Amino acid sequence: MLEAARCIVYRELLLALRRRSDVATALLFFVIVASLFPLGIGAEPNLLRSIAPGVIWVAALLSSMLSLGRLFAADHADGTLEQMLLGATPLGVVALAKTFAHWLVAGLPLVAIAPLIALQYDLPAALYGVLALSLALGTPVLSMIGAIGAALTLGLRGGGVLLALLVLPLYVPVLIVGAGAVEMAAAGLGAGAQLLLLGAALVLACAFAPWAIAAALRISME
Amino acid sequence: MSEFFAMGGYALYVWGSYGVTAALLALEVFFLRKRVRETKA
Amino acid sequence: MLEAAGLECVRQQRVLFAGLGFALRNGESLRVAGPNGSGKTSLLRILCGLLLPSAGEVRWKGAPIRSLREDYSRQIVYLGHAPAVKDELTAGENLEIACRLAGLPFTGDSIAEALARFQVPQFSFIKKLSQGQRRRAALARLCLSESAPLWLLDEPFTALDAAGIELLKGLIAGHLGRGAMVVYSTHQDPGLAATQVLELA
Amino acid sequence: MTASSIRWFWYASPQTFFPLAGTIARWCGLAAALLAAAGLYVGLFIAPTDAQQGEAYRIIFIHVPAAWMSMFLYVVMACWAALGLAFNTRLSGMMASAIAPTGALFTFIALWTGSLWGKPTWGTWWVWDARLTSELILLFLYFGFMALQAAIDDPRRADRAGAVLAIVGVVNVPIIYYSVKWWNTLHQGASVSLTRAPSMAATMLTGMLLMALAFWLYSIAVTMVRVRCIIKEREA
Repeated sequence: MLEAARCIVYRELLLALRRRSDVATALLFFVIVASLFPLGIGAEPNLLRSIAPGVIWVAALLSSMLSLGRLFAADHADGTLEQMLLGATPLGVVALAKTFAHWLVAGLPLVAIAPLIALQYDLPAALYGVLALSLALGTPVLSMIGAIGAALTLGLRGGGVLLALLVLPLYVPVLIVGAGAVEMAAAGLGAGAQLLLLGAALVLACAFAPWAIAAALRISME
Repeated sequence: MSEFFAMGGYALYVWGSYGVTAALLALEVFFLRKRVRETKA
Repeated sequence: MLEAAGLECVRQQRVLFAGLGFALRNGESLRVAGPNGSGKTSLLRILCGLLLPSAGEVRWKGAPIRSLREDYSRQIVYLGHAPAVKDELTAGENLEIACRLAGLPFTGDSIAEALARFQVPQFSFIKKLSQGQRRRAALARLCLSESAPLWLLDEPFTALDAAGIELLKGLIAGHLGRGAMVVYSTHQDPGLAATQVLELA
Repeated sequence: MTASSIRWFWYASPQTFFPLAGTIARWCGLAAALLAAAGLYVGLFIAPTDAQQGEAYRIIFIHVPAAWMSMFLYVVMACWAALGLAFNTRLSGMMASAIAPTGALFTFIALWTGSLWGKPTWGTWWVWDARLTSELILLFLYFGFMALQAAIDDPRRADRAGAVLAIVGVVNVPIIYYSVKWWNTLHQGASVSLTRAPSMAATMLTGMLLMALAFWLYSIAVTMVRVRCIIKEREA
């Protein structure tokens, strides 16, 4: 079971390595979106500091959702997804492994680069830790919920917009609690509760999402 | 009778809500009837 | 022992086939024949569990495959129309990953030997190969799946040259000799005697 | 199959359910009209004027029942969806897609009346109140469900894909509500939210319950008629 999961993650990383440009686009999108807001709202430091958590989280959410389209589409097109459905390991494990690999490529880089964006928004350095931690806990949940949407909209016309319509309402709780964590820390109240909630969301997603992704894949591959 | 329709000065909001709700429900029934006629044909 | 009883398949509100049944024992092969669009692919997808029939059931060794899930898919090899190989990987990497996911035992040189038999260069990227070579890279998996008791092959003979067809016939005959079962679909007769033939209108 | 299970699945086949749906639709439609008339009469004529909000509070007789229905219909839709996935019965999938438009309509009505109620009471058309915001997100969930079903041609796949989305959605509805409720207290403070409904005089409560019952029967009637259309379209 674990061996197959490791093989899938190894395969995804190998493919990502061979298509380095895709990894870079998700990251660049995140940086560009985050840099647009000051241009739109103005560079007044106090204002930027107050909107920073929300903006960084929304930008992270959008860029991780953007790269979801590629999660299953490429394998669906060349027939390898069928072989994964007929593999020796339960489909839930395959789905979780693929989503974890997607998170490594699309989610983790966001966590790494978020403090850089926070610098741009003049966020106090003390908050970098909470920001990175909240993103580290939140982006896997976003990937898992997004993977359900990606599996449901496999091979449909207008998949990108439809995927966003399906998945964004489900992202709302993660966004609220994630951005709230940084705001609470900024207000000096400590973000413990919010980070625990994000942890709970992560556990809930790990327990529930694989079933939903597997069911959605079986339905889409019919 | 007229002060009933005035709704204590909130006529716009009260009748705005009731009117639009009635209109929307009627609209749904209308489109449904149209769909029934289409499936019969 | 693969049994199908009362299989019915409806695609886009059109009944492709209904009440279809057969029983296949060890060492037997079943050829599914019929013109394009007669439901050959749908039948094979039902047999391997990818597609749910609208009626009827497929049983493997007496148990319905819907409840067996991985236990059943571990024992079969399904090759569909798509060659199931990734363009950015080399033929060797593709084969190794496919065997690992399907839980089939393999060694370094068994992969090399399988690719050599199908004349597919082991270390070149799939995207550099021709359509025929891609097809053979996918079929090379059959050399490594001798332990799988059931092969389900959808139009395996298409886009193959004469040598490829002979090689594939040899592999199928060899696998049947080992007491396994093979179900394959073709739209023209490949000149291979099948113990049972299922004609789809 | 024992005798009882045969009868249980007897109505699961769309053909046999078709005439039954017709009779249910007629009776529920009639009852809904009567109850609505009674509810409106109580709400508009008998219920006393509210001390603080004057006549504006009468919008509650539409807003609260519509909000209840929007959540209730989503849960019912998810139940039909789950049944459809578990038993692979075609009718359950049809019922789920028949409910969605009515559910979305009631969600929109709840939002519309909510904002019309907010204007006289708090001076703004849109109030970022916890319940109104989660109604808005519920509307997106409904549109997501309908858009997914519209994007898939094969009816069977559309039903089952919609079912998975509805189940994932129904798990998220309470989570969304409570996260929005927490978010509301974080930013707004409780003062602006609609939670302080006026004190519930007996007639107000009966008015609201009558309207809720009327909306419920109306939804059943409309869903039955729509499911008959779907059966005809798919099984023709």
